[in-house]
Amino acid sequence: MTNAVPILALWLGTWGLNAWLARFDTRATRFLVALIFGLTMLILWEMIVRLYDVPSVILPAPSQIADSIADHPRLLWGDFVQTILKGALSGWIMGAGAAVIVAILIDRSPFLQRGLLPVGNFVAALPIVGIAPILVMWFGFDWQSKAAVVVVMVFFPVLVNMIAGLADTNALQRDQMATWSAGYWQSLLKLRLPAAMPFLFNGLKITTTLALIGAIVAEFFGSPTHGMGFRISTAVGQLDLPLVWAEIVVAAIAGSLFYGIVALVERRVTFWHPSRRT
Amino acid sequence: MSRAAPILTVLLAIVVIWYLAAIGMNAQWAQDQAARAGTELSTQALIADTMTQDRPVLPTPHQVAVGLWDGLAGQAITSKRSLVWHGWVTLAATLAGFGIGSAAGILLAIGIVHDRAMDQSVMPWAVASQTVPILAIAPMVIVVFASAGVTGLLPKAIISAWLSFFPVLVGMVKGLRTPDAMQLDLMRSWSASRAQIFWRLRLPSAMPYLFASLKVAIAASLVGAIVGELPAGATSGLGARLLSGSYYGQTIQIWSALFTAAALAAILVAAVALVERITLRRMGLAR
Amino acid sequence: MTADAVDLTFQTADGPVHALKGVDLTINRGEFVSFIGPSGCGKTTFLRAIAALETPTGGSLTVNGMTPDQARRARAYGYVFQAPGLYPWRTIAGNIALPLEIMGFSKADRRERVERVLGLVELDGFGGKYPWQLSGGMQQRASIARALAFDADILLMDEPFGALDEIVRDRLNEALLDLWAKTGKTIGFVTHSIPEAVYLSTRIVVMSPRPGRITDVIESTLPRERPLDIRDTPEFIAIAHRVREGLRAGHADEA
Amino acid sequence: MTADAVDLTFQTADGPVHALKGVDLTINRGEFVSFIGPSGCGKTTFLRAIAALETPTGGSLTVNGMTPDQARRARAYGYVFQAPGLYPWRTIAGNIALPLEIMGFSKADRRERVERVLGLVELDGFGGKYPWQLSGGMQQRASIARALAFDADILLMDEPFGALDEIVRDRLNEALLDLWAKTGKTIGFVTHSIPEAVYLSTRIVVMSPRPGRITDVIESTLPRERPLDIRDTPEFIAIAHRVREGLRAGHADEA
Amino acid sequence: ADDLTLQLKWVTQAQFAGYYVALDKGFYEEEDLNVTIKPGGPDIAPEQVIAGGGADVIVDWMAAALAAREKGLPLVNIAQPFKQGGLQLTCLKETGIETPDDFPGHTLGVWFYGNEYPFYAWMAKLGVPTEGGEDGVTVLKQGFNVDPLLQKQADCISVMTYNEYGQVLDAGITPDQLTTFNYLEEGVGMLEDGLYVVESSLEDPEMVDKLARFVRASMKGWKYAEENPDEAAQIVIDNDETGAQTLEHQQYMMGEVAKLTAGSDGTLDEAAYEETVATLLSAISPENPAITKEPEGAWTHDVTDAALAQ
Ligand SMILES: Nc1ncnc2c1ncn2[C@@H]1O[C@H](COP(=O)(O)OP(=O)(O)OP(=O)(O)O)[C@@H](O)[C@H]1O
Ligand SMILES: Nc1ncnc2c1ncn2[C@@H]1O[C@H](COP(=O)(O)OP(=O)(O)OP(=O)(O)O)[C@@H](O)[C@H]1O
Ligand SMILES: Cc1ncc(C[n+]2csc(CCO)c2C)c(N)n1
Ligand SMILES: [Mg+2]
Ligand SMILES: [Mg+2]
Repeated sequence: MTNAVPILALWLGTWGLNAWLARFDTRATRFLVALIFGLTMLILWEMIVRLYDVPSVILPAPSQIADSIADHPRLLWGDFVQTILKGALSGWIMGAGAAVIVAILIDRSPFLQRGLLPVGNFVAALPIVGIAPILVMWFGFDWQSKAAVVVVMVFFPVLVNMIAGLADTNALQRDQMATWSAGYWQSLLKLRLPAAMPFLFNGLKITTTLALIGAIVAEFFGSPTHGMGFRISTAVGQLDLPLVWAEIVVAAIAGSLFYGIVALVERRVTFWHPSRRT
Repeated sequence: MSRAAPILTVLLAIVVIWYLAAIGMNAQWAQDQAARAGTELSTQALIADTMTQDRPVLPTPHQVAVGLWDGLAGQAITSKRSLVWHGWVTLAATLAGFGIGSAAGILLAIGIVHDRAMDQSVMPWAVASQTVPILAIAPMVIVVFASAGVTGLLPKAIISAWLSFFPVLVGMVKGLRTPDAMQLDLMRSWSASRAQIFWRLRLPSAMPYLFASLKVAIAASLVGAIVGELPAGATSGLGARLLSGSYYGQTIQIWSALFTAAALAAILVAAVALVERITLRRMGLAR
Repeated sequence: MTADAVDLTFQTADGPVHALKGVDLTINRGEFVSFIGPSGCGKTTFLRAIAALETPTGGSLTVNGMTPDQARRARAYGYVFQAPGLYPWRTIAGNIALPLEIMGFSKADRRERVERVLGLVELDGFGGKYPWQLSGGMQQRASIARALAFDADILLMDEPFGALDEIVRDRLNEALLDLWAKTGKTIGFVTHSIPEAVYLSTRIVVMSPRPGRITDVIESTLPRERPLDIRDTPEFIAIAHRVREGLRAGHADEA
Repeated sequence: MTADAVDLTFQTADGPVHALKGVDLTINRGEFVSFIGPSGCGKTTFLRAIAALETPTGGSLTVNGMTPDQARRARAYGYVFQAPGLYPWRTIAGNIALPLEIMGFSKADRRERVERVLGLVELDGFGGKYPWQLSGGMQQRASIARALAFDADILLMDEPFGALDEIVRDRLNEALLDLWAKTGKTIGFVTHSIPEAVYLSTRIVVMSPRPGRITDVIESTLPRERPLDIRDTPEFIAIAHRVREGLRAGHADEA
Repeated sequence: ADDLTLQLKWVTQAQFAGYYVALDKGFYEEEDLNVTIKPGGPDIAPEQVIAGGGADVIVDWMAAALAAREKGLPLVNIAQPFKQGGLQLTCLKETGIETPDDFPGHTLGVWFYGNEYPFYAWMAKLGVPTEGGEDGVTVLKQGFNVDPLLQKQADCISVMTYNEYGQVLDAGITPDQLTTFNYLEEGVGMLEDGLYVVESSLEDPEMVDKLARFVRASMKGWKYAEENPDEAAQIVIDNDETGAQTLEHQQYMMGEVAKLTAGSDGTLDEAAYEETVATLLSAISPENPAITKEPEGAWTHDVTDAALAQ
């Protein structure tokens, strides 16, 4: 019970600090607040692990994880390249690109839309843990099968968002195009694509994290002897939990960066959207 | 009729492509077998063989259909071989996880919209939380809960909630922030309290966003429940079926479980959509 | 433009709405026709039908001997909508250039036209701003500029000057008359202001709601050349009076 | 209400915008003050500052001896925005009842008030419709009704009658004057129509843009009782003329 | 009755028939035990479960258990029902692999999750690099099943005699089309399924007694299963909650597992233990970090002695 006192005290103290900092609301303080929150979490974690003697094969302390990261920089980098750059990123680009193109194609045909979307929703609901072994069987053990898993995961969320986006023009805007007698490609290029951007980016943002999870999880079902999923599963087998968590940390950082970059591009592209103007 | 026609057409196209793919992908094995036996296969025999293999690379639609029928209707629903039974096990965890996840997402969103410190500290970490490969930590979650004496439905539900809270959080934050400046200014000019602004403006405007993300979340909950079943000892549930199917190389069993899972997801999403329609109509938002 | 017994009924959840019923009207080339009437009497609907944005449910409508849809394809219309409807991702200049791009004007031509119409609506120097950076009145003027930029034969304007103050409004009225005189366009113009209608038009169509129909058509006897102070002449006041009476009659129906 | 050297500057990406600069004005209780001026001159901004929806960057502003924010908390304001801003998920009656719910009026009281103000803006029978089922003018009237429903001391109206035709506008003008006479509210009113400003107000504030400031304040010498045909009296015309001159001067600055 | 939880290393199958038979036939009950059997799976690490207190006894491979011991989780072998090892590497003859010397240039499927130690020890012994290339082998992390061999994605795959090997045969490939290497025969054998507890359990005499009763009943189960393979297979099927197992396959498995447990009374063979440790120590590498020094106290005969004393 006495152990809980410093934990609670730390929590309340930093929360108060954050509440005060948040009032300034500048770019720097915003960063600081997120940072302090994260650091608090880490320190709390360390305190809990130490004060309650949690065995490291169950939950290693942040300090042990940090040591592990420092010990294996090349290993982690190699896994990062294999899983994130080769598997997740290439799959994401192919999946999202294909989805955008297909969305534009079937946007012309209400028939296809009515037919494909329900089927697409059904396919999107197929759990990855089921798809991954099949795709590994089809596409082999290297990153290609991981990219395939990512393509499947990314395709439909982006497709659905893109189709919704292409439809998100108001009657007035369409009427204007009609009075100017704009052709299909003209109104696509000048009206519907720009109008679709906020939706598209919504889909792209959601799928950044999906892409990472897909690439890592697919490695559980067969892989060469490197990659983050491979490392996580073997390290669990070897009870090297600090290494497992080191990989998770890399995944989280890569994922947040990936998300952040897409969000930044979104900010650039959809600067005109009401949610961005304030 | 007119609504079914496009879907049926697309389905037909998929089935045709599927059969072709099955022939193509299973042919290798048939030929290898023939070569090992030292015989030649006629094209016809080859095609026939590709559709009747026990462990095909890609089972044909009718093989999957038979597997599904057998799993769904061919067994007493309490039988361990019944897909209905396994589906039910998964459904229970899904619903529990969905409940926990959406409640957490909504509450966090409310906090984020109303408290700047919360907005700035929680949001970046919520994003980071979703990049943690759930399959990697699921076993640990199960172990940690088990060591705390919690077993059964709850650990699975927690994993499922982990996946479903994020879409709800993002959608709800966006939704609660949709009221435009003028609508908020009106409330301010009436000196409405935060609670009043929430109940009378933010919440109603967030409804369409809420439902859109609930639909994503319930599908995510299902995936979470299935993922959570794998390390729970792979005993029952659709996840266990998928896994044991792939462990014993029974492709048909995998595909049947997969389709059951997808159908379950479709039904759940449709159920949310129904609630959405009713609610929005009640609110006068459906035109 | 000839309308012959045009009917237009909207099917809504609580029964049909007769937005237009038995509308007969002929507008000759080069005329300036104003539409006036209580809100909901079908002014917007009629303008939209002319521009092929709505399809009449009865009667016939021809424009220059073509169907409205053919005329639309021939890019005969410049339409100023009741709301500005600018695209938020384009600057004001970009918005005005948009129909020009669609119709394939050259880059140099586009630039020159954008400059000219911006001047016409007194927005010089605002070309680089985004729509949400302007006040409501400025946005409305930008949307007028957009409709003027490509020199359509027929100009349809739905309450274009609603959000402007009297001074600017007067100036723009003058500019519009000027443009009309120089180019001989056919103009359909919806307004709620009786003096504006009288000042601008060769003919004033008074409409009345439920069902939407034409209750009066007033020929203006004013000369084509109209200085602003023509509004103090007895002739002007007489016409304005007739319009007001027509309007009032429409409102009386209502009660 | 006292404004003393009020400044208000917006920081935008391309430099500061001086929406208000050195605005001095005192409005006494029970006055009816109109604001008129070219678009972008800061009328909306000033009204918003009074209602504590913007915070001045300089000078001081007090309302009934309180800060605007305190007055807002005391629910002193009824505000009609330039756009109707009705909540789409509530019926017209529900929209009007909303501020009443927030301020804790009883159910019976709410119903009675909703009925009364609906009548005032001539929308009897439309209480059960949703906003998108009404034409633009009707929506604007509903939003006026909403601001009237709870009897705030201070009524701030930003171009409330912009989308209405002359006849309805006249009737609503009369109704507003009537209401003002009966209740003795303080009213701030933005309009682009000179006759409207003159007809309604005890004082007319003429504003001018870049930077937004007051260029003229015209005291009306008209009696409080004003039949509609007062608009043909020489006194009225004289005041209107002064306002027009003031406006024109503001525009001249611009060029 | 005393409660006891057993965590298996893998899903319910005849590999663990002895325990299920003991449960089903009431052998545990006779010893006044109330045993719960938790099936495992590919991402269950039994070592983690026992560390978290989720089980009292686990079934584990010795290499993994010793590795866990070095990682600070003091596992102790209390009994060794499997005398022989069933782990093999199976290759398609048509790929030209006849002897271990043929490996270089080929692709081999290996199980990880702590099952990779024997493989790396063997490769170290052969002096074959595992980074691919002309004179090395390319290693794949093999998934759950034998597909990589059937799909020719790998030239050799890991199999258990009692399970995957049967699946390969079931798939229509005959034994003479295969080259099979048994790790034991290659001299890199390691003890497979043994029973492990955490050291602290052994400090409590009551617990030792409980474990002794458990081992006794379990071994009785094993012997019964060896003698009645078909009944044992049926018991396994009845206990499989996934409903995915087929009786045929479990009968095959029972037959093969019986060969591995034959002749074991549960007592750990010290010589076999020494061989396991020696093999592990001979091949320390980054891929094979099982142990780096001679373990101490990693096994005890106390429990089996007590169990057999009666
Ligand atoms: N899409 C629609 N569906 C149903 N009814 C409609 C639709 N558009 C217009 N109406 C109805 O048709 C009638 C005429 O509408 P219209 O917009 O033409 O009026 P208006 O004369 O332009 O009015 P205002 O001066 O307020 O703009 C109204 O009663 C309106 O409610
Ligand atoms: N949020 C804002 N950010 C930046 N500039 C603003 C903002 N709001 C108003 N402005 C600028 O302040 C000035 C005054 O605007 P305001 O809306 O008060 O004008 P107005 O007199 O109401 O015009 P109108 O008659 O067109 O409604 C304008 O130049 C406008 O562009
Ligand atoms: C991921 C994965 N790991 C191991 C095995 C093989 N396997 C089945 S039982 C067993 C021994 C456990 O006592 C082993 C190693 C597999 N099929 N998949
Ligand atoms: Mg209209
Ligand atoms: Mg304004």
